Amino acid sequence: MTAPLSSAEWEIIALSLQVSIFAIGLALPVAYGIAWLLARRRFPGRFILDGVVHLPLILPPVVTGYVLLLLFGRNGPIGGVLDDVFGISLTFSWLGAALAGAVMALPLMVRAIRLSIEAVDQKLINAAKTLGASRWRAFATITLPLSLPGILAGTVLGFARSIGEFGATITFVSNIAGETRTLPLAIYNALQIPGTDIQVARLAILSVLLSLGALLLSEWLVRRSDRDSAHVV
Amino acid sequence: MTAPLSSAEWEIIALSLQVSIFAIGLALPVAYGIAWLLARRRFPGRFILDGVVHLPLILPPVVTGYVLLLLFGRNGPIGGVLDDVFGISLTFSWLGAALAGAVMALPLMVRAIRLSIEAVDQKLINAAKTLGASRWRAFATITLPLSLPGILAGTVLGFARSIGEFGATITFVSNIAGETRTLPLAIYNALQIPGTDIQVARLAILSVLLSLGALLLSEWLVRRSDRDSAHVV
Amino acid sequence: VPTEPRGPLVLAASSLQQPLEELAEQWTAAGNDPPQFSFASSAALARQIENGSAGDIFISADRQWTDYLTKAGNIAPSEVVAIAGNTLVVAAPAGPTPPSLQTLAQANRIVTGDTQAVPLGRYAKEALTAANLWDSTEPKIINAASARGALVKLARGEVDAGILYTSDAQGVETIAATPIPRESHSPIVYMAVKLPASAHPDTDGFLGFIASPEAVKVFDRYGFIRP
Amino acid sequence: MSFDIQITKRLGDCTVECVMQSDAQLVALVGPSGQGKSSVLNCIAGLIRPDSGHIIVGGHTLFDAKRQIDIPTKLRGCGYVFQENRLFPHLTVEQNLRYGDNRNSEPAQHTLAEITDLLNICALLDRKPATLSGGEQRRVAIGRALMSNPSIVLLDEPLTSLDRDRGETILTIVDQLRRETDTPIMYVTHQMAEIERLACPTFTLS
Amino acid sequence: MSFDIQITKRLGDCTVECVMQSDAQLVALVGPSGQGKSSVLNCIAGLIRPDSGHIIVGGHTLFDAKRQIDIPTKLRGCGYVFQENRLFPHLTVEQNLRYGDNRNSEPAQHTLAEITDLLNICALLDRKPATLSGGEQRRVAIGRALMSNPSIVLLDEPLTSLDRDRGETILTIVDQLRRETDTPIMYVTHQMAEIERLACPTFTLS
Ligand SMILES: Nc1ncnc2c1ncn2[C@@H]1O[C@H](COP(=O)(O)OP(=O)(O)OP(=O)(O)O)[C@@H](O)[C@H]1O
Ligand SMILES: Nc1ncnc2c1ncn2[C@@H]1O[C@H](COP(=O)(O)OP(=O)(O)OP(=O)(O)O)[C@@H](O)[C@H]1O
Ligand code: MOO
Ligand SMILES: [Mg+2]
Ligand SMILES: [Mg+2]
Repeated sequence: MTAPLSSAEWEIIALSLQVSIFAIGLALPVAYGIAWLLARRRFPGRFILDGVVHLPLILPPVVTGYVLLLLFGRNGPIGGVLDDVFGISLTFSWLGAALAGAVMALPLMVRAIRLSIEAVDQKLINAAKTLGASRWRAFATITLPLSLPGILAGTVLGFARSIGEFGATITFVSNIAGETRTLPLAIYNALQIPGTDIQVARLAILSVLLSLGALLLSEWLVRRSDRDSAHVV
Repeated sequence: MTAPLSSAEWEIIALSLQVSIFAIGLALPVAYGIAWLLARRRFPGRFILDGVVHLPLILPPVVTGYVLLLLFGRNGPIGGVLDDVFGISLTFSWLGAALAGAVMALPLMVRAIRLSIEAVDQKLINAAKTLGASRWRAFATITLPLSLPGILAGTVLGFARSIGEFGATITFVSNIAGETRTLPLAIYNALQIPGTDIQVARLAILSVLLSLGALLLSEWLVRRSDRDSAHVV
Repeated sequence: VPTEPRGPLVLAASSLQQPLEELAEQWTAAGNDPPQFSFASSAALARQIENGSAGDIFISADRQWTDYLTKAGNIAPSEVVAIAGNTLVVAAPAGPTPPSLQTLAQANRIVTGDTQAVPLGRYAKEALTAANLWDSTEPKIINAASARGALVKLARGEVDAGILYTSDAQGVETIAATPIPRESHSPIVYMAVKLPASAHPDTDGFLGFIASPEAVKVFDRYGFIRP
Repeated sequence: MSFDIQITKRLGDCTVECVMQSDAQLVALVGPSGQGKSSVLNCIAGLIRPDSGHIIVGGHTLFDAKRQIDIPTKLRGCGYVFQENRLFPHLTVEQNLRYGDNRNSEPAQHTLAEITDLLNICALLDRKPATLSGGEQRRVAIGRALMSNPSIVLLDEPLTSLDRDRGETILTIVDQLRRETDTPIMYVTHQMAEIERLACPTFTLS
Repeated sequence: MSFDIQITKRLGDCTVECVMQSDAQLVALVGPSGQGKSSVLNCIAGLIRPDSGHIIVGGHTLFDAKRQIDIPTKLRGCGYVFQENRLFPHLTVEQNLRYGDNRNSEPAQHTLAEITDLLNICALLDRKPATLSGGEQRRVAIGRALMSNPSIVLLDEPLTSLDRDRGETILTIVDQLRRETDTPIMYVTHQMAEIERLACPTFTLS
């Protein structure tokens, strides 16, 4: 890349970051809650929840986008309410793109977090309870920090997925410059035009750099939290 | 679904299963190897490997498909050799679809497996070494079985991803009935035509059922391996 | 945040991206607010419109979706304007002999749009059928996801021949192309529809502009023809 | 009565039975390895639910199968030194020690300074448990239980990994607890010397 | 000479130093908690690399900083009973016991039947470690080390969690090992009684 970034490219990057950060902020607490339920509770409908969470992974992204459109479109059951009551419209808006990113990232985040929660030793939680910890405090002080590796892994996976999300986004919120044209949609646009290989490559490299930034950050956080136990044999 | 499956639907299911099982069989050992390297070894280029593994997640699937086409196409550096030397052509063949599925599944599998490997206590590996275990035996008897939860989680994620894989597949190997038309490609076809909602829904439900089967199997395997420690307090 | 004034929202098939963006520049240069575009597949856009997403103009290369929307939205046929047309070519990697339907019949792999789902593929099927070549070529056809996907596979030499849009094939050095008679398939027409929900005051103006003789010149430069 | 316990609990193939009635504030629980001593402590702490019987400690009914009483663990107020320490691996020694120190509004029996001084772990406060020696971990586990203002103290072989001087310190603390408070204490051990030193009634599981 | 050890190792803020020269086949290593006993065993087993010095046990040079010798752990032939057991959680007791039993071609010193009988763990063979009591785990850890035909035996407070009878059994096994083989044995403990019973030279870390 010899030339500095054009202002159009900056706009796309800013939008992609905004959409993905919002998507992860939206998905993370939901993913943690679901992961915790699946890891720690046996309840009727558990398997159904497990299955539903995986749907955005199983279905082709365009189908997920279509389902989002049916549900959150202005004529859909949820979208209608949002529109009438709050005046929020998700289709054709970056909020909708963030929702699509969140939904697509969810199964990846749930799995990673769940793995880490399942690895937390129940004996430690019992020890916390003998020391007077409520279920909530035991969760906040033991389960949550000990599942940090899963949270970080899930966040990296989810962020990367949402930076790369194309099919569900274009189907749900279309492809409007400055509003829903994230990096993958801009790449799609460029791919439609002959002789744009350099433009495609530039945009692809930008996607990669954004995600690698997140990756680097997470590796650093993991290493920081590991520091003390480096010498245990 | 009132009508039984048509023979075209059976064909699509069989092909999807074949492609996805092959994809996971291909990806699993590679994913495990990479996960182990990332979890246990510090080497120059480690961060690059980490980043490269994430690429299929970060890039829009059509870009990944395009890169596969560039590399494994008849005129690509790898595809050319495969064609000349072994007479294997990946483009337009179900093997290529499996390759696309494997590549798309790889980052998910690596992350899940890596989380589990990192959770394996190094002290146990040291104990095995004092008992005369070679590095390889310690790996096979301690690290590998103790990372089973990650292997299962990675397999479920990867299988679901590859059952749902669309963008990379259609870009790399096109959409040929009986050869590369997996469930998502058949769904995409139907989506392009007005008034095919029922057909889309049937195919989507089939995708979901296939993946839920894999999910159920994995949950059962996890529960079986957990059985003994259920009563530890 | 102060928002800039915006022109009408145009939901358009991706294949029209280049001429439409050039037309938009001319339109804006003439003192109008810049129109907003969303380029995606006709199916994706039609479903967004059907599910209540706002928009002013829909431009499609796919007759089926235009018909579907006009029927579902009670749009009078008079609201549908043909803005451009296209033709087909037989294409092959550049070589000594120019491709033809006959050399196509000898090819091992023939790429075109999906013959069920993608308009290019449906037109190609009609043309092959008219030439009595459908039965012999069908097993060799590679269904690409879009016209653009078919072009890429041909340009990279992954296939021996293909049927493409003239607008896509023109100016690609690595391939040679021969026109296919227009009579052998239904006319290829791009249609613009003013959507019922449209409230933007410039909608009619922009529709008129892209159907104007000046617009034809632009479409022509990208290999499209008069509708 | 300090301890009025009568429970049975099936664990795998073996059945743990414990009957204990004592007015003594401090009792020792002994018995061969695998006989159920730790399981009895777990029942008192509320981590295992007995199949039948009752547990009354210091006048409080913690469990009664017939009367359907089962006080949740967090309300039982146990200062439990587990056989295998169970230190929180992500917390520093100081955070481990302080984990239970705010559980009730009663004035603290021990301050952090006192405890760390007594147990000789002042220098370890900022370390993570994984870097401690076995005996250092043991002392932190004991300190954590004592810091939590317990209303019952459960000690599962507390002197494990401790040298004689440090063991003596722990025994002194236990003695002092007995003299200065009326907290019921159950002490599991295999060492006759410790029982003799503490001079307390001994119950044998069999 | 059975033991010729002279090492220093910096761990965090403290430096572990050990100098030991002895012809005795069995030596005891004592010292206050946190003084470095387990670290010395880890150095002998090859799990920690000393900063300087040498380790020669039973005539074999396992480590020598000057001569750049550092035999890998797996070749040192240690039967190491870790302070914290380190049983393999996914393997049954039997699989744990057999883990090291094929490490060399010498005839087995102990068969599975003998060991389980001696240690009284016959009934546990199919169980996973997590369901065992503390003392049961300890006995399995001891059994695993003895089953591995060790050429050096390292015992880190082996009698932890064991009652007197079972402790006596372990001491008898150690005694027997001393009488019937020439395997060097290092025994870490805090209990004077054990040292007296074994009547062996004692080295104190300080
Ligand atoms: N990773 C580390 N960082 C800092 N200090 C450490 C680390 N590992 C060990 N130490 C310190 O090294 C010293 C020796 O530890 P070691 O486990 O060898 O003691 P020990 O003699 O076996 O004690 P105990 O009888 O309590 O088991 C301890 O003071 C411990 O705190
Ligand atoms: N989940 C389980 N499944 C089967 N048996 C179990 C389980 N948990 C405990 N046991 C058995 O219950 C018995 C009592 O265990 P407990 O830990 O209470 O013994 P203990 O008296 O504390 O022994 P030690 O002195 O060795 O620590 C043991 O024989 C143990 O094997
Ligand atoms: O598989 Mo997609 O529809 O290119 O994101
Ligand atoms: Mg016990
Ligand atoms: Mg020690």
